[in-house]
Amino acid sequence: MPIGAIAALFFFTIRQMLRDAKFWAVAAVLLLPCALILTIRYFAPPIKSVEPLWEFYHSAVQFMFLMGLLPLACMIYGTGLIGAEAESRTIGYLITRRLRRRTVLLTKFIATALVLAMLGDAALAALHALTVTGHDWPSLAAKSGALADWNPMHDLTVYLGVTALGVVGFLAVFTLIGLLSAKPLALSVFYLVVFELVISNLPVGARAYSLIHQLRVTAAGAIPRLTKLFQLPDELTKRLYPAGGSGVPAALMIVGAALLIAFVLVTIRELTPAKVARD
Amino acid sequence: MTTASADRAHQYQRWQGTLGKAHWTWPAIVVNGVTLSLKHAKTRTMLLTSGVPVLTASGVFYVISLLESVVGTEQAKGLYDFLGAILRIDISGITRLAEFRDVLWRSTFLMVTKFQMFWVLIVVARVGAGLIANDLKARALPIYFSKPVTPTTYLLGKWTVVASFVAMVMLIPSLIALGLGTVLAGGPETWGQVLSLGVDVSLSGLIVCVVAGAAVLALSSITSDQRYVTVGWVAICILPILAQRIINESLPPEVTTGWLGCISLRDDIVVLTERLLRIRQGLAATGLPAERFNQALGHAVEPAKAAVVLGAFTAAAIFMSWRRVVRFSRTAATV
Amino acid sequence: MAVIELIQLSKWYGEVIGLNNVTAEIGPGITGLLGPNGAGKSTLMGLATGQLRPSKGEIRVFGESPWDNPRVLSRIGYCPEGDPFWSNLTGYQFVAFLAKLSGLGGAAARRAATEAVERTGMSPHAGRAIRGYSKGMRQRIKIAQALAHSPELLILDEPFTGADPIARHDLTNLFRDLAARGVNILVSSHVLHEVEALTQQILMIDHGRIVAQGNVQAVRRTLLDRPHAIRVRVDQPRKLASVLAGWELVTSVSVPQPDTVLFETRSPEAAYERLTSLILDDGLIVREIAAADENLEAVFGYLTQRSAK
Amino acid sequence: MTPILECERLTKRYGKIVALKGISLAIQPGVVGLLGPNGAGKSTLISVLLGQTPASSGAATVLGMDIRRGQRAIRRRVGFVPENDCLIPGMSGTGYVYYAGRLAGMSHADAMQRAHEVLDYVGMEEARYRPAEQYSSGMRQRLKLAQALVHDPDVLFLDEPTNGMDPQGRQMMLGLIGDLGRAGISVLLSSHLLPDVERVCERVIIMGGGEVLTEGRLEEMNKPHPTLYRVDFTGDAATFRRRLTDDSVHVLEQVDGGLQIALPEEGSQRLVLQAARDTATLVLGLQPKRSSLEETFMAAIQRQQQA
Repeated sequence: MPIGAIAALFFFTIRQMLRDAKFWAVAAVLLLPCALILTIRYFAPPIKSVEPLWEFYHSAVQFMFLMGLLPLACMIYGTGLIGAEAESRTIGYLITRRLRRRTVLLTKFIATALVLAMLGDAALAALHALTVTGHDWPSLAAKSGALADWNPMHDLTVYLGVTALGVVGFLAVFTLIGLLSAKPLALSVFYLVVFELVISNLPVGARAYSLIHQLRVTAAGAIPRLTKLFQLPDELTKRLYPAGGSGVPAALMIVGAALLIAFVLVTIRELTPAKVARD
Repeated sequence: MTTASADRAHQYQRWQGTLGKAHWTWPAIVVNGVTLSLKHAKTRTMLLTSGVPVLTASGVFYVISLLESVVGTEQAKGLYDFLGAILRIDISGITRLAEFRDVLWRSTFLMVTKFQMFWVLIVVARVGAGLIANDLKARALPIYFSKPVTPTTYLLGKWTVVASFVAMVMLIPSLIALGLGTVLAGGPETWGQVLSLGVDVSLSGLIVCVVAGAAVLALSSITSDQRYVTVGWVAICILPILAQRIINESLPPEVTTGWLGCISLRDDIVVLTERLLRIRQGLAATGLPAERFNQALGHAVEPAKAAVVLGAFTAAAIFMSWRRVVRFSRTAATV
Repeated sequence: MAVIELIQLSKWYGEVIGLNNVTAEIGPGITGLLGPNGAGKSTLMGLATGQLRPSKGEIRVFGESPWDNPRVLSRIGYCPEGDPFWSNLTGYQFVAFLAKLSGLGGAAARRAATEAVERTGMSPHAGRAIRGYSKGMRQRIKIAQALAHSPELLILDEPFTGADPIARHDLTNLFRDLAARGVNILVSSHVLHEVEALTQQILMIDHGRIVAQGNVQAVRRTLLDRPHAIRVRVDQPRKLASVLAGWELVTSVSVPQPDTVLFETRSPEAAYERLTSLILDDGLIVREIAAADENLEAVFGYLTQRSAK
Repeated sequence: MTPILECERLTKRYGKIVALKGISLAIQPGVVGLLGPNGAGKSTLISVLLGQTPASSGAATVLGMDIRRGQRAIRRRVGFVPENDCLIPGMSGTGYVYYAGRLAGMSHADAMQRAHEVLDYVGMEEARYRPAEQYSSGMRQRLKLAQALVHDPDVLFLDEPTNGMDPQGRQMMLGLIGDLGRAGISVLLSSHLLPDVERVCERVIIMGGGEVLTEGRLEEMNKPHPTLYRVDFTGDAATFRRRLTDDSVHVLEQVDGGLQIALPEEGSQRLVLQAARDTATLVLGLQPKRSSLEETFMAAIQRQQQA
């Protein structure tokens, strides 16, 4: 196993990612919720109890961050993992060397996932800090019933893990999409709408195939009260979001399947676009 | 005396014509941009389908005129509900419809403008995103700047391409609907009212052309990859709308009618259109209780503030694209 | 033993033909791959570096298929056509990274990169970002990354495009030096005097078919039906031309410039002999005698015109 | 004849790098070669003269018009063929040249008629109606030349017109350029391919490191040497050499398949032929040593590097 070559490609991918303007555009998009929260806290009248804060925090993380911005960031990077190099024709340098094609793909995937996970967690932490800190906590807790004992730090640690899992999951799926079609944008939007919007809300077994559902199961497993947010009838909630339950194994299965297919595709297909000129 | 020489065609012949003034090349840029876009079948179908909802407006005008002729009878009930559903103005039981016609027509156009925003988003993304980006990617700028074309002429030409497509989506179908409506519904006495409505509709259409054109050109001049421009354009249009919704829900009204209410371009344009079509005054003048029509109106933001935000944004976009194009013309366009 | 073997190799993209049923062996040393634009040169190089898959037939490099095969690929140095770069990297970083990617350790990669940059004359520019490089500098840094990991086979796609005479001069010496030390080189080009300076061993492709292979002179001789052209600069061209027109072994005579006679013959040896005695007997003052089409350009022209018929 | 182009201490700096170091130059009408290694400042000079890049200091006029104030007027009478491809995607050859004409200020009718005229001239047959992306590099080069000629310029700037083209394409392109020169259009041809410059240019300006190193008519730079010759022959080398030295023809060096010799005095080539006939050696070639443009070029560059 050419460890030196793998390490070189790993750190090269990270350095190129951080140097590219695309990274800072994606970072800005991930930090949008924070800007929103800042404006709202500045202008809003002081809150009287924990409930509105709890609801705003979890809906911002669940619906805006995990379901919206994170998949978008993973789409931009996932579809371009191989496509970007092929388009700039620099892919030729990477696949005519010491590393097999699948190793190139895996190394770039892990490097990209690492950077995106850290970026996602940083954005999440910023969101957390801007929402939760700066309140007169004891007086709020006194006036809020069941949520008085809410420990935001515990929820943050859970969400940091869920975000990382989300990044790995979405990036794997979009890497596969990038290899499946020359126009990955259309296919990605189709996947997001069908899997992450429609199927994830159907009361049917197919939910398991949606990453968002698995992320919710993982979060709900560690934060039981979270299910209140999904407004589902009780017996359905218990079946779908069991306390202590976890979507990690199912999510990792999706990741594994996506990567395996991607390995096969990257091995059998020509990645260098052929330049054809005819008289 | 014919100078018959075999390879006459292959001899280089000088040309004695005269070249026009340099500034008059921007129409050529417009014609070129429009024809190139219209070559794509998808763009053509998109343009056709985008006109349909506006033509339904003339259908609404016809229903209004029908209601006037049959007011007080049994059928009126059905027509009231129909108009109420579409215009979200509850006018059931009103008999003196003649004075209402003007405000009802204006409300129809407001509804149409809100709906057409969606089409503007798509059509401008399709035809506008690549206008400068593709020139950069194909390194075609030397063609423009080795000829006596100035950056301003270049930008004016490219902007007019976007403006003409936005006009095809908003302006022209609206004027057609207006024409159809007057033929179907109004007699000669309504022409004065129709003329002023036509002017207001054109003005609001123009605003959309200016803002959309400037925004997409600024984005298109940043990168040579058209896909990033499309994503950027969709983001500029949609994200602020979501943010505005959240702010409107979680902040008190006295804040959200001020500067904080003008975050999204779409909402600003709707506010300006309401002001231009004088809908708020029109509905208030009818004497109907407020709750009957406030659903038809957007969030009550001061139009002046919305206009300032739009103006500032457009000026910034124009300045940015102008600076980028001047830089491209300076460095033989290597991005 | 052949370095690259093509066995009934075909490659097409949709209905456009890249290579058409080609069987050949590219041996050790420097081989010039020649052909007009779009003839199939880049296709062959893409197949040899495992970036393209054969549509039919097989290609073997060092005896194995290069597709996704590090054992073979790590022994190859590939210089692609065009300008594929991560343009934010400096020249040195670009070469060092790719050296590491070829399995060299950190220190070894740095040394190899410095040496490769030095040998391609890019040391003064290695510290700057590739974005600011001129076309010639980009060519040289591309060649540097191809030879940094001291491969046994160099596959160079149009290495001289955009290189100025000095750069070409140095690169030609560099390639000759590498070949002398046992490195096999397959260099494609359509600027013929560049290839001529490098090697006599050529493989000519046109419209995806091999039109000629072997030593230039040998290929030249096979084209016997094509007359040899001889150019003579003399003080009385008209006189010489009229005499030459009388010889039946001369197929055509012309006076392109006021002091030059150009004629074609099927049997060059006899023509040269009679020409020498003619000049001496008639007391003409000759300033120059030269074969007008021995070099590649002419050979190339004949071959591609032949195959175009 | 008034020069088509004059520069007075023209300088151009990109940050620390000085691309043009105070160039003073006057170019007479005709086909002129601008020769120099990569990074010598050729493209920068053309870009400054076209007004695409502002000069840092110094002055220059093209066809008598100042490059700062008369920029648009200059571009109406100058055609430019850029080095890289500059096609507009989705346009046919005819549409592209027509559009270039319109951008130059021509009316619809003039532009359409003239587009077909120049396309005939560059030999673009039916392909002119196909989208230009499908053209081979040779055809693209011809299309670029057509777009530069559409408004009938008096001066044509060509940046590496034959770079990356195969022999047929290069011969065609050089033929067209030569023909333009004869039709009275002045051509400034910037290239690093010496054979091409040798074949088509009357005068050459050699640039290096942002300066003009030498300039002059091509014949002077390319004069055949009166007495130094190279003889290609078949037959017994030793006897031939001995016979040559006996006839006081000085043999300098044996090279593969021939000899470098020095004739005793000009015009004595007969001695070589005589020696050959007497020693049954067949002379295949007798060529004077020409200080080829390449040597002049290399010498100019070396002199500049030492200075």
